[in-house]
Amino acid sequence: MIEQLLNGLALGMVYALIAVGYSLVFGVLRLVNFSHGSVYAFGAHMALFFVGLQFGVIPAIVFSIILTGILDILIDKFSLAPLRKKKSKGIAALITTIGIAYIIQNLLMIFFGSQTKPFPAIFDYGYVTVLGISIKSTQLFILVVSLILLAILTYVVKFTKIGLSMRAVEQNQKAASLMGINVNSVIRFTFFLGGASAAIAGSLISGYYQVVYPNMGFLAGLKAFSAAVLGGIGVLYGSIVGGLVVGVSESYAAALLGGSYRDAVAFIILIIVLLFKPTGLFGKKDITKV
Amino acid sequence: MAFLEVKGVSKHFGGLAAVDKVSLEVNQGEIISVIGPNGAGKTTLFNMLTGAHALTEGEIIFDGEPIHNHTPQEIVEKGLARTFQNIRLFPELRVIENVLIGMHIHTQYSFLDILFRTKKFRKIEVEKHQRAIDILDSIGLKQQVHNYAVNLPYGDQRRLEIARAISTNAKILLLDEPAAGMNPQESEELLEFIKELRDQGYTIILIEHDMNVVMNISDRIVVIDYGKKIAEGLPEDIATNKRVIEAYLGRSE
Amino acid sequence: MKKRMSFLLVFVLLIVSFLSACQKGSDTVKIAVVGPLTGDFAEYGTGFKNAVELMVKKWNDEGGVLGKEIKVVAYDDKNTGEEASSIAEKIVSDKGIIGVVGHFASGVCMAASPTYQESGIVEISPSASHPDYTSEGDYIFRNNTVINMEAKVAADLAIETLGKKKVGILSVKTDWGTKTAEITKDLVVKGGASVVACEEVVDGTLDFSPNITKLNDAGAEVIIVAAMYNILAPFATQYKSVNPNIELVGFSNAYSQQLIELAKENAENIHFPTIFFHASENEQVQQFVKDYEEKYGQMPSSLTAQAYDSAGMILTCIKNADKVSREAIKEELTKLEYPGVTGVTKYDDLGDAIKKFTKVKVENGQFVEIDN
Amino acid sequence: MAKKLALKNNTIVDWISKLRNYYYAHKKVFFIALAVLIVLTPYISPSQYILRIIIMVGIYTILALALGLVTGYTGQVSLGHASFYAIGAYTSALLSTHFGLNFFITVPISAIVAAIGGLLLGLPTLRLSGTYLAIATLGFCEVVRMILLNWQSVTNGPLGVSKIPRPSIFGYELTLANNGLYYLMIVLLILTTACMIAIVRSKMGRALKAIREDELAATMMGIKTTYYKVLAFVISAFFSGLAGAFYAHLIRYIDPNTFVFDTSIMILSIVILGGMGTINGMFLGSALLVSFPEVLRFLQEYRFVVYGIVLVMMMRFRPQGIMGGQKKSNYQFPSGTIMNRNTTQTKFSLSQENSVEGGV
Repeated sequence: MIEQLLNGLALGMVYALIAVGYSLVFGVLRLVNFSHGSVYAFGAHMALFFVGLQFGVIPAIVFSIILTGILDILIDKFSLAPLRKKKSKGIAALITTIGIAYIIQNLLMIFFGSQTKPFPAIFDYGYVTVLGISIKSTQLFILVVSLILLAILTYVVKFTKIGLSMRAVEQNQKAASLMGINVNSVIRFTFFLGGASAAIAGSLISGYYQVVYPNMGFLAGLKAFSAAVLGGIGVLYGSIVGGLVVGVSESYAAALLGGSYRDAVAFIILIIVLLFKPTGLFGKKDITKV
Repeated sequence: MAFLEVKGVSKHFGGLAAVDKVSLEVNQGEIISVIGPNGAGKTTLFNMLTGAHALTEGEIIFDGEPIHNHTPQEIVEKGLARTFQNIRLFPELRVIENVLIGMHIHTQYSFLDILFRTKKFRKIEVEKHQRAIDILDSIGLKQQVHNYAVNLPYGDQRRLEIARAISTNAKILLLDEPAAGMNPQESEELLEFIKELRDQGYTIILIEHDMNVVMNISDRIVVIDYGKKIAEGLPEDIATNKRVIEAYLGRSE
Repeated sequence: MKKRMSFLLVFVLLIVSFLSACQKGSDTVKIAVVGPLTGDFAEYGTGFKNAVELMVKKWNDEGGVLGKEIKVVAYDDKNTGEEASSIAEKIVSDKGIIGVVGHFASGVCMAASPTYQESGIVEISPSASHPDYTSEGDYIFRNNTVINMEAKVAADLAIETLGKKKVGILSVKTDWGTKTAEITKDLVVKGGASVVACEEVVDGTLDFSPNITKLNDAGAEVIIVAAMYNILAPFATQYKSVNPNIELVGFSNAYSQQLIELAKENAENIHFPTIFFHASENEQVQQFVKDYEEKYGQMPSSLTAQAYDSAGMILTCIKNADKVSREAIKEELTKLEYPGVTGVTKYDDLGDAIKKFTKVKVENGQFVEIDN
Repeated sequence: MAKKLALKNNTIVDWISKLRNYYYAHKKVFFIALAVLIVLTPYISPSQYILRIIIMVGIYTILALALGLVTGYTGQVSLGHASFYAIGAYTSALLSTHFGLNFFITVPISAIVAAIGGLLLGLPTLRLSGTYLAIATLGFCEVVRMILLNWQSVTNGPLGVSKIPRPSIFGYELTLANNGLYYLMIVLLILTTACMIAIVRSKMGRALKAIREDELAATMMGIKTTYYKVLAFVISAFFSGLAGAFYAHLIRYIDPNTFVFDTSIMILSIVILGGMGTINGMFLGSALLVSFPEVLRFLQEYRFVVYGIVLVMMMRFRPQGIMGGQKKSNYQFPSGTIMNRNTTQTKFSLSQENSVEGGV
């Protein structure tokens, strides 16, 4: 059963990396970014594109991170910022992100074709024994890389100036702008982080399964979102814990109940969390003043 | 037995006692003003009266029945309606609809009446619309009937909020700073309007900062500072009361 | 007026009817090809379209059929039943169209076939495999392997050719996958081997480790995989990293170039029953593969080849019946023996094609025929 | 580019509002003409293909009206309405194929089963608000789809349910050819529209709108907000189930992949494009978005990119939808209200109010 746990952890780490994107954007804008799943798929395809141009796997991933980060900035700049300026209702932004998801996903299908395409394995040296447990090198790579990246992300948010302004904007946009914080550029930076983490997740998962296809974002996005909600949306380390829980429970469900219950597990967790503790494990209740 | 009895009510937010053992009595047909510096706990008191906040301790008896810690819906049904410090109308609904929503609790027809549009349904709808027009006519908003609440000028929005409170058939009206942001001419009209309400038999509790309005309309004044009731009495006594002046103008050490 | 309707419903009604006024053309004959051109299965729909266009070009170069030029009308049904049945209505009402090659997934075919049957136009699906698809009516045919025949060959491959006794089964949870797994199970037991474990996965799954662990622990020596290449390839890769000498048997719809591209060396020694073998010495197949690669730049898969033959059959029926009528095509099809790239096709009274299978396996990156 | 876009754009917006006002001004004439046209449509439509599209427009209008009650009027975003659509379709399909029950028995049952589904989803989740509710409904829809896929013994799993019988009245089968299905759809559409209008123009409709505008103020006015939110969900699920049942008998084969996330988003886009908090907006929205893929079939793979762009543009330049937002026309008083009644006695005294109640 140890093997299932390892599978779950590796899968969970990837979900965590995507979930972080949801949490960052939700924290700052109180908005669920539905296009995040397709941005994750975009990141994977960009990495594939650069690998195709005979770049090494790692440089390809770096290019993809930058490009996807820029894509997320453009998404905010051209479709979400105007809505913020117009103070339009929350639902308008929600539907906009769904529209963007349709655009990105179908453009990927047009330019890359809908076939399942091969992606080179990353760091694949068969089995490695660590502390007595034999673990696939690719799994180990994902665990290590994700932990490092999530650590960097937490450091940026917790200890840097830009991190401080991000948290300020999260608490109260108006007050933050009064304190001289350029709210829009903070939001843009948050979107960049979101896009970058999605690109990393996309590349890692593609390297792990060595497969890329345009619709990979939809289901992974939804599961990552339920991980974000489980951990407490808006709370960074919450997404990591949430991701791991969803990843592990999915693997065990697949092992015990059978492959066809794998996707249902994530949604059942989501609904249970929403019913009993909508703010999630680590979330905080925001009280609405009369 | 007074019309409304508030006995030793408190509200603690964590350690802070926003309202600390306040008691007061209101008789039918009276106008009571509740004054005090900002953050003294006036609005919190209103929230406790209307069921928005649960009480930490104390009791509220209205017309002989306890209403503390009841749901806002039950309290409105008993006849205690309020307006809000920062106007909370239904912005994208028409003026007439705002008033009709106030009548929601007294519009007695069933879901089946709605579905089959029975005679009873149509009779009650006409009646409610008729009453809504009368109320709007009485506060001079009749020509705005078709307009949307958000488009009204500030003064009209304040009055629409009061009209909405009236339409709930309330016996006691809790007006939270109705004159806030009004020019002298508008607050003068408001004064007249509140006097008319009192003449029609309404009991009114007012939170207000405009001393001109408070001094010449209130039967009695209650002063609250840091959540405690520091004075109560006729307008003249309150104007000369040392502790009240201190509360407003600050301690002279 | 109790009911309130928007006048704009009328307004839209006009633009829709205006725009799709059907073009009448007397001296052309139209064949419709329908499949997913967008969405997850776009590659299969596009494969159908390419194959039918290639066949029609071949006939047009030889003067069309009965002197009439043949035109191809392609539709995208996004692989959903709702769009498929709307398109079916559109095809049926366009008198110029005399035959339909299409719909991809069985469910989608079955959503559209009542319409084709009611108005009497032949529908040949190159890929539908749902058992009661052809029972919809006498106009409904398929140029695809019938599950129990193909499963028989797959079982033989696993038991006779590979000589394994302990068989595992992995199936994708679609109508085809579930049905195939069921039938294969009985055939394996009848063939004298034992089914040690059965695993089901949802389409689009990538992580097979739980299923592999179970199959491997059950001691499976060969896995029969009832799924497309997008599942067979990653499954092969992941299983071989756990148990390098596992044997795998796929089905004809996973027989495509993408499988080798995706699984690379892990595709070695995977065995297939197939009715289309692109490297067979048959001259007609060589020609088709050459033309297809020339025009579209990739090797045709078995489903594409089956679409190619379907178009071929419709045109041959017109020639045999010597008149262009939907009714005639149906009559001729039941009598037809069509030597195509996917072997000789002959229809039973239900509309299913009885096909001869060739056994194939992957050897150093190539599909190679095995003499059974 | 943005400036030019804005310029081009408010010409569109003017064009839309001019059209809208023209429509409101001549309401009577339109409806009579429309009624006549609806009855004759099957005979004047050039092909059954067009008729089928119109039937699909009708089905999606019913779905939009149902979702409109929850999202348009009560302001609760639901991303999982395809689940009630699916429950309705499967219940009717299974009942008619296994027990051979007639359409006119299975449809009400399916609608009620869907309504129960609405209650199951509504009760626990309506404590949530905004984004959390949207995600919970989305989770619910995926779970329903998983059940349909895996509960093989009942729903036949991925094999779906085939050979669903056509509706029939006393043995006379309604099919597309004899326009029976078309008129059946019109009947269901009229039923749904009438119910929705009745609900909207009553104290319940006003209560729902109050919840949308300011839930706290609504509570303070004595409205039991949770009760009305759940009721809106149940009614909405009922009519979605109705549409699902009709769809099953129209298409005669359903499988779990017919009711996916895209379907829920399609219904939501119709509600938003047409105009939240309107009835006729639903007809317009579904007419446009259902015929959109058919009319733009020539776009092939670019169709859904354009579809996404429409959503984004709509939200940016006209979020209230085409028919939504503040109307120029007057509020419709119930017939019999006298506008300027010269009330002799004083205006609204407590005592006077009671006499009016008693007097009439």
